Amino acid sequence: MLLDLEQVTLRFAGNTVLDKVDFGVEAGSLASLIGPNGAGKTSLFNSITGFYRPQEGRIEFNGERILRRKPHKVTQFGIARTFQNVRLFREMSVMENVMAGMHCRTRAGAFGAVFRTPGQRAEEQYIAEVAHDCMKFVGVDEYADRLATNLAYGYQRLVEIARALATQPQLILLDEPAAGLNGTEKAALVELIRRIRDERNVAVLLIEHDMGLVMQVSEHIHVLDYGRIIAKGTAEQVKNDPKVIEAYLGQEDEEMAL
Amino acid sequence: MKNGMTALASAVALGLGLSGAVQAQSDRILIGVQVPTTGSEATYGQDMYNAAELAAEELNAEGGVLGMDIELINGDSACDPQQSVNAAGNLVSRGVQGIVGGYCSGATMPTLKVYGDEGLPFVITASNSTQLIPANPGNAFMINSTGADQSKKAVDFFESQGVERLAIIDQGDSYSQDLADLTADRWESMGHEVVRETVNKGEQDFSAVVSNVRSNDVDAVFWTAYYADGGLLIRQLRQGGYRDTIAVGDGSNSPQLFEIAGGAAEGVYAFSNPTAEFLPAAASFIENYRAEYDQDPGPYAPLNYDGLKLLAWAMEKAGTTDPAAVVEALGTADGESWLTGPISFTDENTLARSNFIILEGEDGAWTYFEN
Amino acid sequence: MPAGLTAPAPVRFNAGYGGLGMPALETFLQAIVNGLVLGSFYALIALGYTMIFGVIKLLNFAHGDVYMVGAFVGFGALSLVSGVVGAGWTGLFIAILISMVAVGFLGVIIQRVAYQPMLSAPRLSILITALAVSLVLQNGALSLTHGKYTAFRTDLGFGGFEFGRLFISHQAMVLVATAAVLMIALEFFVSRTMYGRAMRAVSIDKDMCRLMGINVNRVVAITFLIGSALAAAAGTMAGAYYGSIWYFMGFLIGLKAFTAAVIGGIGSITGAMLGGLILGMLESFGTQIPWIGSEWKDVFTFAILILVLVFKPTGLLGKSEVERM
Amino acid sequence: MIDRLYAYFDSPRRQTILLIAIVVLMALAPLVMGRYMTTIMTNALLYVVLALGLNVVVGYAGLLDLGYAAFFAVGAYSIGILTVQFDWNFWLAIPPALVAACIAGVIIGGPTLRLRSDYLAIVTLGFGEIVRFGARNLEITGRATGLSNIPEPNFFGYVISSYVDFYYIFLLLAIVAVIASHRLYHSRLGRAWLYVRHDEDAAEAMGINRVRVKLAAYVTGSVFGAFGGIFFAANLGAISPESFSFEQSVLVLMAVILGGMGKIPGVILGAFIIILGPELLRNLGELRLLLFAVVMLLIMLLRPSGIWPERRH
Repeated sequence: MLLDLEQVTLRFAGNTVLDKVDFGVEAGSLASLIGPNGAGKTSLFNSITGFYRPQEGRIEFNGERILRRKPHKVTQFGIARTFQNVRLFREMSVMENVMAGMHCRTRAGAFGAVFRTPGQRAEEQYIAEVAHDCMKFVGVDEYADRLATNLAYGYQRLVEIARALATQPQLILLDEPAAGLNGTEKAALVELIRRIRDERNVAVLLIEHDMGLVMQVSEHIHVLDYGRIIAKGTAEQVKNDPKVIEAYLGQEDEEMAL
Repeated sequence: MKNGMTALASAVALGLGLSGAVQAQSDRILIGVQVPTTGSEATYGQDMYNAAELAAEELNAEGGVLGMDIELINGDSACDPQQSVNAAGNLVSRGVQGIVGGYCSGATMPTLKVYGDEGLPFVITASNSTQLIPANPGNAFMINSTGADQSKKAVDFFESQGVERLAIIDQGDSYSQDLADLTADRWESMGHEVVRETVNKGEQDFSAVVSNVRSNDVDAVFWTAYYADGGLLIRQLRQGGYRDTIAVGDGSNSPQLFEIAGGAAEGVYAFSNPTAEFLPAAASFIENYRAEYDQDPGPYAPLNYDGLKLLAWAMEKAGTTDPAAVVEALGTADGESWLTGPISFTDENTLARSNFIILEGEDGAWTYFEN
Repeated sequence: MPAGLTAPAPVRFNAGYGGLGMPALETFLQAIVNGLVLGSFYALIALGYTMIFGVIKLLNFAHGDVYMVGAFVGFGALSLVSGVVGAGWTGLFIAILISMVAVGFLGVIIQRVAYQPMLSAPRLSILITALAVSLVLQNGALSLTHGKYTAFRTDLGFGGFEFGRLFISHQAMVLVATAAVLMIALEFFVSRTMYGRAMRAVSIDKDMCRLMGINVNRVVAITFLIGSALAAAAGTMAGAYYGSIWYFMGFLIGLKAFTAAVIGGIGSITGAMLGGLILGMLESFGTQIPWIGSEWKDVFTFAILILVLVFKPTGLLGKSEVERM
Repeated sequence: MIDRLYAYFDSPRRQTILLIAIVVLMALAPLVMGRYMTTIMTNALLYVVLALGLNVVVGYAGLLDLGYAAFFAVGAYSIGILTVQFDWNFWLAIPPALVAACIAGVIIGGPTLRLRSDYLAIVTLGFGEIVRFGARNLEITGRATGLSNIPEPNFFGYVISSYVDFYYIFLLLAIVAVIASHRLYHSRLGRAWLYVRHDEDAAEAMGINRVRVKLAAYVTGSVFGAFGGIFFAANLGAISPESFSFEQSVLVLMAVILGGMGKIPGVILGAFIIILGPELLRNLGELRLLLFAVVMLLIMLLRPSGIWPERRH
């Protein structure tokens, strides 16, 4: 297992948001996390990436304990993420946005910057190269100098993925990457997710409400309800699991359009 | 209106400064007056400026100095070190041939170097911190008695009042801390007890100090800083039930102390440089000052008046405005009596003779207590 | 000359209380009295910080200067009414009321002109705006008064009760009582009236209030009105109590009142009152510690502020903020 | 109009030409300036250094620092104490002064960076005041009188002493500060400051250590401030606590805000306005500070990005 969660419990002011969650993602796999609204999916993401600090349990990544580590540490270990509502550095260029991902893989400081040491210059070059590579990979390289905020929403999502890829992760967490995208864009996204795994050998864990997309790309699906994993398996297995159907029937909205 | 004109004039002067050559015109002598005409001490500063203006007018009416008219330039120090350095640079750039003034010691200190570099004669009329003495490059002369003189006066006074335990309160600035240090050292060396306190400028509540004064059972309180906070302190001491002697240093000898302290300032003693109303020679000065400015001269007016006259005297004596010659002439001041008394200088360019007097607050005004 | 000032020096107690002449009990009681007076000022000002922070999450840097303006308006009002009712207690109470009303509206104007347009701007911008408002008020007063102290004269006298070495002036007692009345009135307003409840609701969730039809803007305006009026009352009382006012009088006390609000837990009204009292007492007793000279008094306060902010930013009664994200 | 002017100078090449022209002009200026004007310009150049330093903290990293004068004080007092109290050579005293400033940066920044921005502002204000109270009450800092007779630096036999010498020293410092600011801005660390300022959470998710990056901003800012303080002390020959008051911090902050946070030319412009403005209006007395305060308020309300704001397409 690349990522391994055991008995993770998270409480907020007395409410149990995650309840003894056992969960795992294998290296180089495509996995999804689904569940009704408020099931705790994003909380689980935040717990993995260090933004929340679960009270109990164990989270390991590559055999390294990452529970309650600071978010930037988790990223350094090799987990990258995107956000549910795109969080780019809006007033900065696409290039600068993607360069952010390289921060944790480089080290020049104030001294190097002020004196333009050879090491620092080589590093800047390296950062630019990787950033270009990542922009090209997701297909936003032609917008490199545009301000992020001036990009169409679909492209902003792509920039966010490029930025996450620039951290050179082994696992990437995508929080509802298809939200707000049209049909064509969704198709391209499916393609991109597959390429991330196939060409870069990066495992992908997805939170997504679009069941069509989930069923299309996922090799493993985990279903979360009321902070508990109620089912896991392949698309077929999950689709027919009575507990899952019951959970989704509880709320009669768009999610039922399996 | 006057302000507007001078603003314009100084803007023009600044422009001239850019083009470099500001030379003094040969038919007049420019003298810089470095006093705080803005800021918290502006009352004193404006007063001192007026006195210098009065002296200049009198000199000019009598035919000027070396046949030339004297013209004053205001170098507002605002009682702030940085501003006063700028002001000093301004005065030097505009070609002054001498400077009178210097009120807040902290603000006077850094200007010593500016005038020292140019070797310009600088008659320091009010600042009297002993810290100024070692920093003096030799071109400055202090015609106000120093803090050392004042502390001696103070100690003698407290001794005569039978004081044993003395509370000394300063305000954490150069002038008042210096006076407090000197007095404390002297008082302790005489085998008495000292309670030291400091209040921070800008603080209104002195209840902590008052409690300490009361709980330490002191026989007298000596406030070494300026009148504005002094008034607050005196008031709160009395409000807090303290009833023994209170004395203040020469930074608090202003009539405004009574405005702020109200009735609480009755019976307070002040060590003071000679103020106009208690100087026998100053009767006509007061009269002229009142006629000109429609108010009473403040405590430092006579000193600044003397400062300008002394500088003029030195120029006459040297027969030139050449700075080095004027500085040398100043050093030879021979104890002739001026408005504030005889002036001659020690090796350190300080006033040879202490000129402190003691005042007492009575019916909302200062009255002469003893010499 | 006020009675009692020329009385002969009281009989001295022999030292024997750790070098202190004054009996420890009296020192202790006097420190409590001093702490109460200081604490009343801090609490009245801290309330403004806390209330304004509650409704718009803004640290109103200008609040200390509102207190200063309150003192000057109170001074002006007293000069006006003293011809009719004299400069005694009646005159002073009228002056306080006038100052509260006038400065209360000044607070609303400040909020409307300077803060309202900035509410959606980055946090840094609105903070700097608040700093700018503070500087405008301060330097405006500086220009009007030429930086001089203005004597605030009243006919209140220096009388008081004396128990041995313990001395409590009449002024101090009235001051503490007035502060208490104002705070009780505020507590009543906040807990019992419609606007008070709306104020609490707005501080919890503004958007929800809008949905429920609460006029959020008006609630914010009323908060500024009350907060500023309390500061004005404190300013006028301080002027009368200490006897002089000047343009810079709001700076230090503003910082300290903010410290008080933080100690009590910013956002909490009871916390602000409690924090004011605690800080007043801390200062009053802290400066009695022999090895902390009075010159370190303000350092002492700042140190408390920093320690509380770093180690318990929610203060005594504040609620912890919602987790990030 | 003005925007077109800025647009014209938006190209890096034109900016470089403009910059070189300004530097040449500034280098020749003392030939025609009187003592007063030179002194004032020296002061303005000092403010350029200070404002660029504060700009790293406020403009780049977005941390409101109301106690910047403290760093300035640490530099000035370190030099003062080492040269006056311990008779050190001026140049030898510079490295320890810089180290002291870095330590001060860590002490002030370290424990406070977890705070929300408005708390941070007030805590830095408190620290600034503590430094000033400390300077005023400690024996080693010369208490209220401060330290005087700070020796004039001797540069390989040449004694740096006249006001013109110091003008050139500060011109050099300002140029170095501009280059350093520029290089920092276009570096990994500079970008990290912007990321953290724009969105802390997203920055952290990118593996950026928020606390460390902010701390780097404080330390960098304090080194700028210390350089200013070191030569400020040498220039005046005497320092006292009142030069490091809250007002000083506010003036430097005003320079940053007037010019436009984050943008180097704007900040330089702001520093000059802050120093030259009051001198031109010297006889306005107290009104000039009011004028500044009103301008600052209007800028925040009407043109929050300053006179010469950061421009991005």
